[in-house]
Amino acid sequence: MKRREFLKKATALAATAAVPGPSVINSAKAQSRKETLLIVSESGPNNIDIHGVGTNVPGYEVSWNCYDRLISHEMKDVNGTPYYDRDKFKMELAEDMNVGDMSATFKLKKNAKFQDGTPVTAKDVKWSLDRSVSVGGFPTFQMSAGSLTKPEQFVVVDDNTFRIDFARKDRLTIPDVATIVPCIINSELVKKNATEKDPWGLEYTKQNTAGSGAYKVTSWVPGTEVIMERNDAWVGGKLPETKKIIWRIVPSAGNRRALLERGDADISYDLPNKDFVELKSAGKLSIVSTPYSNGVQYIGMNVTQPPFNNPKVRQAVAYAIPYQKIMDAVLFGLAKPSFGAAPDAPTQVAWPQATKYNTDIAKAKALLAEAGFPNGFETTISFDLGFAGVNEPLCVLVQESLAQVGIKVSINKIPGANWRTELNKKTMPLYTNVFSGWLDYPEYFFIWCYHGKNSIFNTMSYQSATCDAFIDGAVTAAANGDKAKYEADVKGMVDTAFADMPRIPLYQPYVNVAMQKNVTGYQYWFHRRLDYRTFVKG
Amino acid sequence: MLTTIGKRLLTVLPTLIGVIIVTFLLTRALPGDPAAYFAGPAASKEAVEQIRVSLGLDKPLPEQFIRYVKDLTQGNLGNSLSTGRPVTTEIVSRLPASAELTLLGLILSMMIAVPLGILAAVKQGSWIDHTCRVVATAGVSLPVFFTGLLLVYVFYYILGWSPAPIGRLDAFTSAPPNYTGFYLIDSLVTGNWETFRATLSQLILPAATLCIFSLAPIARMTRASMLAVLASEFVRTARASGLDGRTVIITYAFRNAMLPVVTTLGMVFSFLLGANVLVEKVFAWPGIGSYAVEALLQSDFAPVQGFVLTMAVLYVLLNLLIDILYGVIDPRVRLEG
Amino acid sequence: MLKAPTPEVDVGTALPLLDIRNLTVEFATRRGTVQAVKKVNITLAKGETLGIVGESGSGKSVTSYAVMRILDRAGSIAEGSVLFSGLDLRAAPESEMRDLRGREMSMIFQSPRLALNPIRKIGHQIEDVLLQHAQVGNESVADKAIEVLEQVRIARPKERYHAYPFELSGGMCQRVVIALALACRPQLLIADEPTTGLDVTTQKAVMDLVVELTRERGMSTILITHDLGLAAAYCDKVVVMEKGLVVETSPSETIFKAPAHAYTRKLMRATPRPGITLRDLLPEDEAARARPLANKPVLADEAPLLVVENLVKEYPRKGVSTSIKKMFGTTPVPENEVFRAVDGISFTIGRGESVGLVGESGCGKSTTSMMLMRLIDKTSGTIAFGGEDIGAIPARNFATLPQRKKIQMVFQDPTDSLNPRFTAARAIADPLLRLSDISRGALRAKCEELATQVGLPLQFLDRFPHQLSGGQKARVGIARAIALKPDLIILDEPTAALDVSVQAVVLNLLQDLKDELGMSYLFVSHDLNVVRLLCDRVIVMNTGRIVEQGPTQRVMEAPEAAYTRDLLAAIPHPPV
Amino acid sequence: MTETVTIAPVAAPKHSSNSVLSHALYIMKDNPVTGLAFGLFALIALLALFGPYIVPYDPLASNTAQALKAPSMAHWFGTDQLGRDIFSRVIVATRLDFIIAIASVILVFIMGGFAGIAAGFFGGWTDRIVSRIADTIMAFPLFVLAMGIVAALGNTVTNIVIATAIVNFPLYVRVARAEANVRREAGFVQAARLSGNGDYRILLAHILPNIMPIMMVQISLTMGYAILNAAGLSFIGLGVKPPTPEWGIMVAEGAANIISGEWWIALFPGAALMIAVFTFNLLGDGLRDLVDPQRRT
Repeated sequence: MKRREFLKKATALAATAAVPGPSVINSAKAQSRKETLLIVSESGPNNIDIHGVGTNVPGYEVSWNCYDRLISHEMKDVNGTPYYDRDKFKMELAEDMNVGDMSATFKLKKNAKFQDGTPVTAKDVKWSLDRSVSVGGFPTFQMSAGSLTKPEQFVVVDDNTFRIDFARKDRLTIPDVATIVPCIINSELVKKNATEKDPWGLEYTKQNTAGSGAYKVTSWVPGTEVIMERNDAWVGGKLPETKKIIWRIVPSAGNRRALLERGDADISYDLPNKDFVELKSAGKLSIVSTPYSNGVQYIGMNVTQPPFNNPKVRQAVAYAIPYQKIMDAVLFGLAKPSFGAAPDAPTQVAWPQATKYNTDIAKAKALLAEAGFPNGFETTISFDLGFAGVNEPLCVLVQESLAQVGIKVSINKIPGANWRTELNKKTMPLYTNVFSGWLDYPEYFFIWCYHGKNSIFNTMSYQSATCDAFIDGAVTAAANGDKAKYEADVKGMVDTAFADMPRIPLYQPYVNVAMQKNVTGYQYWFHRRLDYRTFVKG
Repeated sequence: MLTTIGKRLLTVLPTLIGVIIVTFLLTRALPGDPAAYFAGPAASKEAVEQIRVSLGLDKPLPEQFIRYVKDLTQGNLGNSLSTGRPVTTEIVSRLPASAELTLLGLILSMMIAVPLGILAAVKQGSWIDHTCRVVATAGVSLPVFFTGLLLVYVFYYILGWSPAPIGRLDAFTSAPPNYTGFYLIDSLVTGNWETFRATLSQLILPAATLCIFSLAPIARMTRASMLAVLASEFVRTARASGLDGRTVIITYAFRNAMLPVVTTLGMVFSFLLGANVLVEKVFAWPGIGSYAVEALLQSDFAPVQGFVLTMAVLYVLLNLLIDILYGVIDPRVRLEG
Repeated sequence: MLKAPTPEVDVGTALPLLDIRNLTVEFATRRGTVQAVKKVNITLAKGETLGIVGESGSGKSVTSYAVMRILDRAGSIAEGSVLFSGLDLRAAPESEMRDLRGREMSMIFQSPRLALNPIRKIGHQIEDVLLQHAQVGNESVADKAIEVLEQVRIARPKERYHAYPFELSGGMCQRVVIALALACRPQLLIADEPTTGLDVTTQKAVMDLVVELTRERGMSTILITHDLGLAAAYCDKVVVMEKGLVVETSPSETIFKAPAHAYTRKLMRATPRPGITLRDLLPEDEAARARPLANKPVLADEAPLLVVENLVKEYPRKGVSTSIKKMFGTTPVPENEVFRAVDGISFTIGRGESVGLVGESGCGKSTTSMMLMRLIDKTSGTIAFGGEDIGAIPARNFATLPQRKKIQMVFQDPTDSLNPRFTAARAIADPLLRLSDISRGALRAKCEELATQVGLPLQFLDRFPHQLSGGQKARVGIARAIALKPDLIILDEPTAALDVSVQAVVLNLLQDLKDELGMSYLFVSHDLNVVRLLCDRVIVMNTGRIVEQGPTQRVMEAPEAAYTRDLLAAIPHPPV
Repeated sequence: MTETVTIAPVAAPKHSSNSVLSHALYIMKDNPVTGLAFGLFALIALLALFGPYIVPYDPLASNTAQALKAPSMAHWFGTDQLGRDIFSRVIVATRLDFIIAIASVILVFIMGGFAGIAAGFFGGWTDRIVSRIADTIMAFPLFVLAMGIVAALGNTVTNIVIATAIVNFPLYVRVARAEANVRREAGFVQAARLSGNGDYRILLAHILPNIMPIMMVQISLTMGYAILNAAGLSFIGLGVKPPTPEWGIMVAEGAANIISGEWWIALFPGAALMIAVFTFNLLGDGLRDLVDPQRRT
């Protein structure tokens, strides 16, 4: 004890005695430091336009903060954290939205200006939405999720009025307009920089912001830092308090933690669970942890190949997963379990929800024997190395546990770059992954992950006529507002999925954000990235 | 002299051609599918194919290679898929960061290892000799990333003597105007002492990491060649002529002993460039090494090829420099060249 | 021979310049402490020239290093004292020793090229010494250095001042080393084998220079050498050492006339000199036991074994330009870039004949022997061996042909020519295994037979080279060469690396083997005294050409070529 | 390789091995650091052989109740995130790391050593081609080349070994070439030719055994480098497959925990790794002393 005390003192002494090192900010810098937010994260954007080819998730964050959409979401309070409200919209570039039976009309804010000073017109809005449904790849795909597929759906009524015509009744259409993708772009500016080969000016927006958003990128060194400055003429909401955002990429998690603990960084995004738990108990920082909306970490099985084409085998595996060990040792308790519901608990009209599976080696063995594998078999479990911090210990635990029922598993690490390729091939027998949808509706999740039309996220190649019927039913019922049918269908698809068990839900992961105590204003968004506009540094 | 250099450069051409071919084949052998990667998370098969065509990856390998070489002759290293910028631009902007770090590490290492090696040789068999050997060897026995993390832990996290490991400058100091790209030099030239100090304080830990790693080979070589030279007849003659210890060791022994040390420097540099990759990752250094690693892991061909080619050219130039230096030290080589 | 009376020598009365008393030097080795020098007493008067003579391991060099206090770190003075002008050098602090070295006592070493810093201009090296001992100020030091170079008879000293050692010949380097040693006009010069490795003509010039310079300055000199003849020719007094002990100290006139110690006598006898036979080299008792030399005349009418005609070997001059041209193979190498190491020589060797090939280093004698051995290819000419032109067979292929058996070689350096990882038996067996059809079972017996033949005790057969002495290694090399009963053996300076007493035995052995097996010898050597003893005929080479050839007797006594006369004149003649 | 000749009947070989042994003992006494290195090497070799049989816990068995425990009597080196016993893992990892080191050295010796000897001995085109290949490899930043190879071929132990071997190829070529070149004109090689040995026999039976001692030095240095290389690859995610215990990957995984206070996760495997590399490096120096004829007084 005494020795500890001494060490602490010595350290403190050393810290204060240290020469006015660079970590001590001199007074000239202090003011700018106060108005600047220093954010550190593991990786940075590769493209600052969400419409770009292969823009990564950090790139979405830039887009979110530097561009406006017509509408956005209101906030509600969930366990003390501001959390976006799925069902309540607020105006951003639009000052008014009028949703009709088969169309929606938007009035634009008259004083809205792009960052170069040109006013935002309905023409820009149409060009932007045309762009998002036309460039292909992810943006077009996301728009189609809300049945927004053709430029003809977007109509300029007058300079300040814009209309979206619905292709069909779809309750996801309006929420889709509030996602990151349909951002409003300065069409004249981009067209000036477009070429014949690149009619949408993707090359220009890859490096430059051309929006009306609250921030603009003033410097971007890929893999190193992004510097954003406030757009003082922003009309999309209350003017942000923070004048400047410095986003530094620090690949080493340990260093990020050190930066936070020493007070050199203001915010660290995506902290490992372990650090989160420890920092929380240390109490020096304010820390927010929120479960992914509509997201699940799961173990998938390829149902087209033996032995996983046998539902009994899949159930056996589900009984052999060391759920609680994963919760404790891998996640440090920081996740919402998707297992172990009481045997008599009714199925809910919600997603994600817990399965009734628990770790039960005896039952797993019995099921395996029934399936004709009394001595187990050999297989390979794959995971994305980009998320090795969670995936690796998780797979090791799974491997160990499956060995108890005779299933010999070898672990295959796949570098992040290849992960998608491998996933798309749909040949991996056993793997773990996360899926989460921006639009927080059960049927939205199921269309992607369980429907027999076999989207790329149905990584198990699961085909079930029963399940498809429930999913299609739920989509139609939602569009028609038939609540009873909707609820029955949702329950039906969940029950089918849990009985067939092509993928074993493990838990809902948490987004962890750590901030200095003087930083407030964090909000949880469906895209899970940071919204700089509400941050306040005291 | 110039013709000698010209001839020398001619002989390295096969090496560079070899590097270009090997790199090309190696990057094509990487398992990732850049088209799938860049098509985004939800792209259809058609979209992936479309991107493949736009990247030219649907063509047979020889055709891709010819295209690559053609671009190369025009000084075009291609575009990085992940950052979307021309590789040439990226390398030009990142190379100084890596070069500044590696060179400082190497200089630091030589400043310590060479005297250490001399001391060990002069006091051969003494406890000083053994200590030098153990210390230098211990340095090279630790993985560089581990050394780097330990240094950060001790000097930044615990003691707070060193600035945050977030790159070449802390977030609130602005970079000096770009003359050479070496912040130390640029800030000195413009007389910006604050930036100079900030740069230096950011450089110290990563440079020390590299230095620790390269102590052993330099010290070992210095010791060995000093021992050989100290046992030589001309040193005995110098001693027998009553020259004082300093003259014997510096003017007579050391200058001769430097010859093999200078030749190993090229090799040490090559090793350091490799180690640099890991150090840059630990210290969030915006250098060329971390750039190449990221690109390699993303199967982003162009930056990897550009990086390797740049390093090969650098290596060749460095060896040329070493040869010239060798000629300066050793009159025998000068005459033959 | 050049000895002038030296009146200033006053042995015994005045204080000696150097007084070594009871000196014992020890070396720490892995086998414990070894005494390299045991209770040695030597005195040297002012102006006196003293020779220390002994074979390798006698402690003669160690004694001089102890005087200079430049023993390496394993060695130390265990006992005794060294007084220099009355000053106890053993007790002197290192700084004082440093002051003395170079200023009061200097040393010159064997292999002059290695003794100079290879990357420093020789002028600067001399300046280093001058400045160290404050002989001259900074401004005039260059002039002084040039003056010193002039004194050692270096032509164009102003240019040579800027030269590097590699730009100078061996003899020239030794002059620079002497200049270095004498720059500060010391009282004592220790010359440690100063002429070993130099050609006889150069050797003489260097020795004469040393004697002249030291005489005119009234310096004392210690000459350390293995060559009794050299010592006797240049020294006032000779100290003979054996195994760390001084066995005899005498004035040089008396030492040849009346050697007191048995070892001195043995050394003296073993030194080749005119007017003796091979057997006279051996100690008296052994010589008596040896059988008389056969005197088989060579049959003149018999066809010669080896006929060499117009043999030429050219080398391209080394340089980057040629190697690049060679790499691309386009332009032929121009004429002037070619160096002719052997320039059209012709000679014959008869069956049973022993021919000497003599010349100074670089004369082409080694290249010739390598071509005859078919280790390298000739450029042109023929080598007819037993009527067949073996010169036409590429060297690469020759190794495995049956003709290989007929020509063998004994190498200059017995250590270098034995594979360090083969035992003596394995080395002797190697040619038998490769080129004869001897059965495995008979191999050992054959090796033992050969060992007996060359006088190698059988217990040495299973030793590795580093466990054998020089003489034993030489015997292994000879046994290997005769294993296949060749017709011709080329002896490439087979005794150059051996002590004289061992040389005497080996030379006799070679003679006996030749008589016994009826082989022919081509004896390559620089030592005319040795050639005289062993060869029937002698060929003298210079710059790639044969300048003279004929019966040994005739060439030695009535040389026709001026070059031969120079060679003969340069041999040091002990005062017998 | 060397033809064994059955002509040694008596106690002579014993004499020679004795002298090697006594020389080794002398070197060790003369240089305590080398003695230490030889001792540590023996320890590492023993652990590689018997490690898996003496460890107190199954190195793969998780025990989440005991996760992240500091060193104690029950767990000498503490436990990792999954509650596995770090002491057991460190000990068991010795074998794999030793195998990686040895295998890559053998591979590179066969490739680089022989290529280098041939280049040095034959000269000419053989030399030109081998040297060009070595130069080309050398012009790569070596670690990046190793990374590229492992990334392209897949991250298995075999590929890590291959990558390490390729990266070290130029060093072996250099050393072997220089040594063979020096001996090309040596007396004993000429003598071997006179004895009727062809080129290849001279290469294998005469030159190779003579340069082995110097190659041994290179070999021991490479062994250390192989382990470091594997650790570096682990750090960027290209190491061996989990849950196989391997020092490099344990350090890489534990490195993230240093700042949060669980120093033992990285420290112990790091120390083991360092000791092993350290031993191999010092062994190189020791072997050099052992084979250096100048030291054979």
